[in-house]
Amino acid sequence: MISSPFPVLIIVVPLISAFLIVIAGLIKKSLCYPLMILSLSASVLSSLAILNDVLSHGTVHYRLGGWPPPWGIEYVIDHLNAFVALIVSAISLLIGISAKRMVERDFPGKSAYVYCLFVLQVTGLLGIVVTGDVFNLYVFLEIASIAGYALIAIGEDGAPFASFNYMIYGTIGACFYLLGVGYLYIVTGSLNMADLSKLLPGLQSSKVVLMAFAFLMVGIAVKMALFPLHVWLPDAYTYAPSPVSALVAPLTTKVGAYVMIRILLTVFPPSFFIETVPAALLLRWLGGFAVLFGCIFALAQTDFKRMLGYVLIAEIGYIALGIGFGNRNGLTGSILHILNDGLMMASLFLIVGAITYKGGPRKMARFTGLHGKMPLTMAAFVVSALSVVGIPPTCGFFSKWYLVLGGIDSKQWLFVAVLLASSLLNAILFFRVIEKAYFEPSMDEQGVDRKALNPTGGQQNILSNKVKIDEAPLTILIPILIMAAGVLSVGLLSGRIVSGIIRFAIPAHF
Amino acid sequence: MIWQIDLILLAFVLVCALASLMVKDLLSSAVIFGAYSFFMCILWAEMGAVDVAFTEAAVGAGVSTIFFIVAIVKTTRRTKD
Amino acid sequence: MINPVPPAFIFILGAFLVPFLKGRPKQAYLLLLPLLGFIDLFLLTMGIEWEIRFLSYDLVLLNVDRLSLTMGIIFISVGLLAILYSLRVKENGQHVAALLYMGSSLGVVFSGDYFSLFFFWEIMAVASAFIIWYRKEKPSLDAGFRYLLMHIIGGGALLTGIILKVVSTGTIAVEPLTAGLASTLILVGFGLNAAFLPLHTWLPDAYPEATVTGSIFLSVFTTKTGVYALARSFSGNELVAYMGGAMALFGVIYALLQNDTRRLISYHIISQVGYMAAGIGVGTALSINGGVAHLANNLLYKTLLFMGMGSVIHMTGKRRLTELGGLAGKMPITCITCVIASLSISGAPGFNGFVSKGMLLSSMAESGRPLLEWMLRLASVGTFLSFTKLCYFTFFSKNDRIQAREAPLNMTLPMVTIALLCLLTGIYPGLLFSILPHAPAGYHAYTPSHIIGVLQLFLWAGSVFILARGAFSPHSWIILDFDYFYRRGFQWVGGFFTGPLNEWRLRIQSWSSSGVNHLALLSRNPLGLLEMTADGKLRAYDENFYRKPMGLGVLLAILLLFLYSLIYLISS
Amino acid sequence: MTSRFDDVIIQTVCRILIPFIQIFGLYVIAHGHSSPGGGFQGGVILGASFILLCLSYDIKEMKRRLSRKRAILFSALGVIIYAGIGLLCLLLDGNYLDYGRLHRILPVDPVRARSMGILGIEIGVGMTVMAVMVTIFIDLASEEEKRN
Amino acid sequence: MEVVTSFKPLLALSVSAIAALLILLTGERRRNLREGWTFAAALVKFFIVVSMIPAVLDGKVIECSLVQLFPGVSLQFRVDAFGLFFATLASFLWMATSAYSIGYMRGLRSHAQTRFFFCFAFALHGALGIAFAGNLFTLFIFYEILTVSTFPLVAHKETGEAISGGRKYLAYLLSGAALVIFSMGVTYSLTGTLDFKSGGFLQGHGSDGLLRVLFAAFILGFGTKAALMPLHEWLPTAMVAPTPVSALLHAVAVVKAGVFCVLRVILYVFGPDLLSGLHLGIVLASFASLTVLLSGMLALAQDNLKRRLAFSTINNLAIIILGASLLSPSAITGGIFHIAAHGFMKITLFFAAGAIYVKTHLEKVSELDGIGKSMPITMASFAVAALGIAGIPPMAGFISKWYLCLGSLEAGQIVFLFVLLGSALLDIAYFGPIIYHSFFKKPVGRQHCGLDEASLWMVIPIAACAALSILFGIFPNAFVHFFDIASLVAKSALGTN
Amino acid sequence: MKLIALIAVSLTGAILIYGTADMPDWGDPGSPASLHVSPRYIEKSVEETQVPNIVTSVLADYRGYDTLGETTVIFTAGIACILLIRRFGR
Amino acid sequence: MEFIIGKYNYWIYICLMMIGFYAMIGKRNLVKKLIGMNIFQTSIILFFVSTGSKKGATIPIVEHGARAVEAVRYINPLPHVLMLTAIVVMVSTFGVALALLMMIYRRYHTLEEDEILGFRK
Repeated sequence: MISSPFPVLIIVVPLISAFLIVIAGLIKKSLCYPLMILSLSASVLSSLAILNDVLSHGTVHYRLGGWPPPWGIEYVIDHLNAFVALIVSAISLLIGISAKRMVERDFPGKSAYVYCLFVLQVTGLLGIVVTGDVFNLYVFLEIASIAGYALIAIGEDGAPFASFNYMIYGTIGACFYLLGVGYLYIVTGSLNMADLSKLLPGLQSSKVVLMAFAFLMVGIAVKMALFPLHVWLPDAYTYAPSPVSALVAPLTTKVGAYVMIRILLTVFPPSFFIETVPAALLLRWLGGFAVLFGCIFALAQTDFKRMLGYVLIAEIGYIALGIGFGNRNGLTGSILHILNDGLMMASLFLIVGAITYKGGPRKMARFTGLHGKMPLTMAAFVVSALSVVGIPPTCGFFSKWYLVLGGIDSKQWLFVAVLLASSLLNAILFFRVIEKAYFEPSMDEQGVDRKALNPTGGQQNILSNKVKIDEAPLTILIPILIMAAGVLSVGLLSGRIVSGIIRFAIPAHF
Repeated sequence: MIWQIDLILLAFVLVCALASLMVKDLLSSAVIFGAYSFFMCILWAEMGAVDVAFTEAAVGAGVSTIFFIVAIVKTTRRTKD
Repeated sequence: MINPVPPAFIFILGAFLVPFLKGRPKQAYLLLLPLLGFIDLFLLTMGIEWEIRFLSYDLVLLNVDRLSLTMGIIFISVGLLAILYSLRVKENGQHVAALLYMGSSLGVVFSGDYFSLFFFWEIMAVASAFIIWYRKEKPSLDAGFRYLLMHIIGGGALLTGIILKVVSTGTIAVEPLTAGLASTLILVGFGLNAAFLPLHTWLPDAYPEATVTGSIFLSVFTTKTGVYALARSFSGNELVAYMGGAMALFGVIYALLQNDTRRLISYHIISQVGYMAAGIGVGTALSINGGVAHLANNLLYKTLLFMGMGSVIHMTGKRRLTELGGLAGKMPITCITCVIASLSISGAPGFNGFVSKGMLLSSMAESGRPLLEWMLRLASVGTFLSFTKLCYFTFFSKNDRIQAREAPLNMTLPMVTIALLCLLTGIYPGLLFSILPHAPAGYHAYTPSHIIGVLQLFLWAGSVFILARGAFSPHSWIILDFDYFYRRGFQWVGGFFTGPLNEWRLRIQSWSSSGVNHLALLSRNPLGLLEMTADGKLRAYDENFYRKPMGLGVLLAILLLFLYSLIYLISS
Repeated sequence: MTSRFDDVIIQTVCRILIPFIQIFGLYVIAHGHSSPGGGFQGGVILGASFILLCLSYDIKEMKRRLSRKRAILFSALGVIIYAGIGLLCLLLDGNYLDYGRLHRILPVDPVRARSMGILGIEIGVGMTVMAVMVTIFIDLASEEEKRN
Repeated sequence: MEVVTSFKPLLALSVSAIAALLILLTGERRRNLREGWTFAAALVKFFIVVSMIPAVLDGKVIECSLVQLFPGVSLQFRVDAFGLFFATLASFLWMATSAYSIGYMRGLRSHAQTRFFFCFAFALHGALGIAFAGNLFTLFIFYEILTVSTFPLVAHKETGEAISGGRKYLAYLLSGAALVIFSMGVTYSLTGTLDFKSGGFLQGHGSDGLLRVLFAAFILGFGTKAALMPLHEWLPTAMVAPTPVSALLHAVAVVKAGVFCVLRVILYVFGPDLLSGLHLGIVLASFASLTVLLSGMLALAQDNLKRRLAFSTINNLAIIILGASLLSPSAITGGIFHIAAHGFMKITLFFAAGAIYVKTHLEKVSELDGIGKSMPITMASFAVAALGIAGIPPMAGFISKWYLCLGSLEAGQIVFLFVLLGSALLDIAYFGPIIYHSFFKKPVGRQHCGLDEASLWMVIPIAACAALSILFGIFPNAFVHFFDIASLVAKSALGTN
Repeated sequence: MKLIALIAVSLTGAILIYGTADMPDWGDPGSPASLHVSPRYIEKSVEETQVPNIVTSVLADYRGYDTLGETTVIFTAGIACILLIRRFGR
Repeated sequence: MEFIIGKYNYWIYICLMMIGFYAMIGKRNLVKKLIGMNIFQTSIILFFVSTGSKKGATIPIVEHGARAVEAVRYINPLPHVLMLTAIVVMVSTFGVALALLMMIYRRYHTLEEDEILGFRK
């Protein structure tokens, strides 16, 4: 059976180019970056093509090695897959573009390896997303994880320890997942998701299936940093180099969330996690706590990047909450939030990257007057921040809206309240920063006449012995702006996205 | 597959695992861990998983023990527990 | 053919041109306006004109009948005189306010529906308040403010009544009203302007505080529109009739007690309005005629009195009877005109007051209300007494310390004119009768019995005054009026608003602010609560404090696994 | 392991042994079809032979045989071979990694072509594993002693 | 009802967004051009909005649907009478405000003017979006845009006080917005639609208890913006903003938008029938009356001029809500008309306060003695507007007062009539002293040397707004048919045509 | 910590052991794992791939893609080690 | 008894896993933690291999020339394949972990977690 090669190209092109990058790095370093960009663009295009296929013809199957499903590995790309794959590849392309200057300045000799691991990380994440085989998923999970450990560890001072920490948790998570797969295998004999979903309904009462479910849930929860298993996240993402945290932070957790949705909806019968076992209930509670916990801890932070880490935990909480509502709107919210949060977080992390790239501060207390120095970056920051807060028409609002709808539909008033309260907490979080950046003159200008404060930037030659901060180079700035524009336009197009894609991604009987 | 042998091997494995954790010297710990891998490998061979056993022998008992020892030599043998 | 416009427009629109003129042209312009008004009045034809559609209502801006025409003529003519009198005033604002005031009262007079009536009514209130304020002194500012508040309250009552009427009857045309909540409220509204008894306090409070020229305008329009409105809607209302009687008496009694000249006259306004109200309340053709005639006369002599007192104040700067005296020689014209006015108001034969009072009294008698009749007669005695007092202590008693000259021509001229008019109408009542709303069916003013009766009264009262002059000599007492309670009420309420209420607000505000501040503080480090040290201070956030050994996380993972499995195994 | 084991016996034994070990490794790779073993195990054995070289001589000797660059190149090439074969199948109108399609360029029938394909990828795996093992070892071992 | 599809609403909306961007790009260096953008955008916007009036008066509805946001709800602009009313007002007053703020900002040599004008244009964008929103969701989007874009305006001074005022503003409004999200969610899950419909679309959905809670949530949510009494605290605090902002905040955009939203909820979401069926109108009316009276009383106690105006605003907003919650045709008409009437009058008042501040840096009522001498036009306009607020004819306030009173009787609730009258009295009580002190009291310790008006940029808008508030009192249908539109709204909401 | 660890570990162990109750017995030829997918590998391996070592045929052909991933993992680890430990440019 | 004989393999895997866990939780030394992690991983491999075992079957290499191949005669090869991959993943992780340990040691000169945390404070 010959089918369109796009599903596999999503993975294989970056995979091969990752190897080529290393070779290129041995020959001529300047080749690495274009190679990376080319491969990432190729996978974006393939994801687009796939999405198009899926939209026009329904689920796309691709048999690797030509073997029929339960025996060979199969790529099953439905709306959910295609959607998440596009998100992952597109965001990583943008981050990839922005990585150039940062990587080449911070890791001059190692850039080829960083790019290689970068591409491998993306490949791993994409592999997780497109596959239809539970074990294949594990393999790609590990590719992504190992690349992630390494990339995080090359960050600043505390990074290796944070990375080691992450590795311990990550391994536990992956192993739990593997155990879950093993438990499923022992009662069904199959590793194919579609096959499993056919076999599992008859086995729902088996203790093994229950244990498998528990293992899977905990394993994925670790990977997606769901409270209380998020412990690794703040350190890891704080100390990672900027482009890495911009890539890893938004995407890894989102892909984890995707896996959870996939397992809950496709592999197990959806009624399983809602009715048979109280998984939805647990997810709700954990999600609710994650939201509050993340927000409160984020409030306590002084370091902007670390704060983003905790915000990320809260965002994961949203997704879990949405899944936990166990109805169409809640799931729609969760899936939409994968996209939205990916965009927002990537943008925010990249903005931190841009600021630190220019020698700017990471402590929020020293953000004063940044808006004059990096007007466009800060404008993008405002947009993304508003999106996290959930101000329409930015995209963050829409996913929150679906989540609230989901909560209302399932009459979970407490969690609706949590959702609403969290957006207030987020508002405090981000408006605090906005205030600093926009309404307080910067440290070195406080003595200078207010009139000299030129809001459009450009001509500020204030005497200062510090690093002169101005707009980041275009390779960083443009992705930031694109993402900010994305945050806005995705918000407005969310209707299309939901009715065109996400609607089909959720089983019909919801 | 003889369950008596199986059981003995399992016991060995358990003992090695515990020992490698209890020893207060990392180098010995690494060596015992190599032994653990070795017993594991025999166990798998006994269970009929020859390929896995082969791999474990090459990797677990072999290369990774070497890595381990190298790493410990390059860092420290000291441990408090 | 020039179509007539509502006279109100001439004045209201005309008012806005005043600030752009200066000097002589302005004076000419000011005099031109009432003349235009006259021309306009003569062009008017009876009936309803200027019916315009405003929102969902048909407004009648020009409802011309004999009554309104009478009022129009009276208002414009007195207005002309008042303008003449105040021609020297330099401040544009005062002219503007006066013209607006005049215009709006004319508007009230000619409006044929309650909507436009109310419309002009309110403008009148505000414009008159400005006239009071223009004296620019603390007492007048406050009094003006009180005046405005009272009128807003009255306006509110009126509005309520009107709206109730509109809702219940569906029409807004001005028409006689019968009993009911709506009419009561409208009555209260009109009554406030007409200085009905407990609502009269604004009048003696504010009028004496207005500017010299301003008080003339004030005396002309506000109360008279009230009376006019009563005549339109409440003629033949017993309550109004007896209220009128009571007012007549009350005003006189309080007037007798006053020391301030203009305050004295102000109380007399109440009293005189009482006469008119009584006339209207009785509601026969004669009594209404009497009321309106009295209105016209009253306007004349009251204006004259205010002018006289105004020129006294203007020339001497003094306003209390205790400080005045002996001006007869120094200001002869003023003195004579004032005496004429006093006689008129007292209803001496030959003066116009005699005619209208006579009409009123005989209408009372005819309709069989002896009580009312006697109330009015008694008031009449009081009037005579009080004006004797006024004239005596202003012009004839001895006072050597006072320096004065005669008032300027533009002041004396209208005074003389009005004095002549008083005499004229007194002597030829037909002149008056020709403009009355109802055809004067065979009423003769100068019947012997009437003349004798009046003279008897005067004689008696005069002897009382001579005998007990000491008792009437002015004192600088504080005289308690209802006013006291209102002011106290206002003070208390205002004090409550600015005091305790605001304090509550501040307290609530400070709670909320401190709440927000605490939240802000807490939001800076919500975990500070957890790390609160023994001395209760929030510690700065320290991320290392929260970096637990990784074993804890693993423990959490395994515990979560345990929990999950436990729950699943149990629940399935 | 910068210090030298100046032990002639060990060095000699190793020098003799290492080629055999390497041949065995190649055998394991090639014979994975019909006996336990395959690219991975073979690769590890090959890698171990180099590690043995290092242990018996020193790391420079090893680097002389298999320099870092070359190791990296090998590791990348190995995976490229693997993925490339897959891609080749794709280019030959098959699915990815559908070795059966290789019969179009190989003079064999599809089933046989599968076997050949497997061999090809085993070689790739072996290369990568060997190179990576060596790389990791070199990196771990060439870490300088504690400074300051 | 005839529906016309047109891009005009979108055009009108985008004008200010584009203007905002142009302002940002033009920046500080070419100030004249920057302010030119503001002004031009205001003009263009106004004419676009006005051009829609004839069609709407004919009973047509102009629609412009963009993208579907989720099933049953799209980003939709739908210009009905009510929306057009608010849009006309907002765009009209934007012209005045933009002229004025040029004078104000330059007069004070303020910093960060680009940010100011940018946010200003954006706030108008939000306000117009609210006006044209065809459904609750679109409305909420622009509601939030408005909230956020006003925050920099409130905190414009960058002092501690200003920033904390801004914080408070945000805290209140975002909490309110959270409630709105909640109630919107409930509405959607009950009905599956959020499109406004004259007479409401919630009838027949959900239990009575739920609907009551829902209504409370809606009112509390939007009520924060409309500064309904227990939620009003932010408004006096937000007075630290520059005066054009306060004017914008109080007269044009923000609080009016809140009231507009409340009215939308009352008339187009719940609908009069449902509300009276649930006896909710009377409850809301009672709350509103409480606000009316209390805020009036509190205004009396304020010495800071702008704060007094702020309380007056609270008072008037509550009056509008009171009108709508009475659910009788005249009351609704009056309430809606009062949106415009109050808009013109209150903006005059704020402009005057700002002009005084620019010239003399005085902010307290007690310091204004005799200022009428030096700034006669400003203070005359102030007096006109203040009297208009109290409902004195011929100012526009009278028309609304009349209809509100009428409406309260139509609803059979005479109590509220007294509330309205009481509030008028209070209005006089707190504005009267300002008027007569400023005109007639002699200044203490300060010499006013003759005429000293602010720049023409400020005086002209002030005088124009004052003149308009008289004009709309005499000709309520002048130019833009405010009254006709208002009564059209009432009619359609009550289903009488 | 150690005590808690011990307790947690034994509790979890206990529940896991309890969870094994429904598993097919060790070495049961009738277990689903032996019946569902694997028979084809065993029966068709030689026929389809000409590889007698079923593990190899499954590893490299039926599930060859997993092995590609596995090799990539190895490669990743190698690159990771280089990136982490190797010092450049000194 | 039947139960024990039938399941003991799984139990041992659980024991190993718990030992690994205990090491990860209770041991402060990072190397010990790493060993614990490895034991944990091998226990999973043990589990998988156990699932593939089949009584009375032989290793999954088809005898040369065998005609009809019966599935019952050979051990299930799939878990072995999976575990080969898992072992590779394990060793890769292990390699990276060692690299990380060396980096950590380079920075802190200790591998005791509490000392590192104390150092950071």
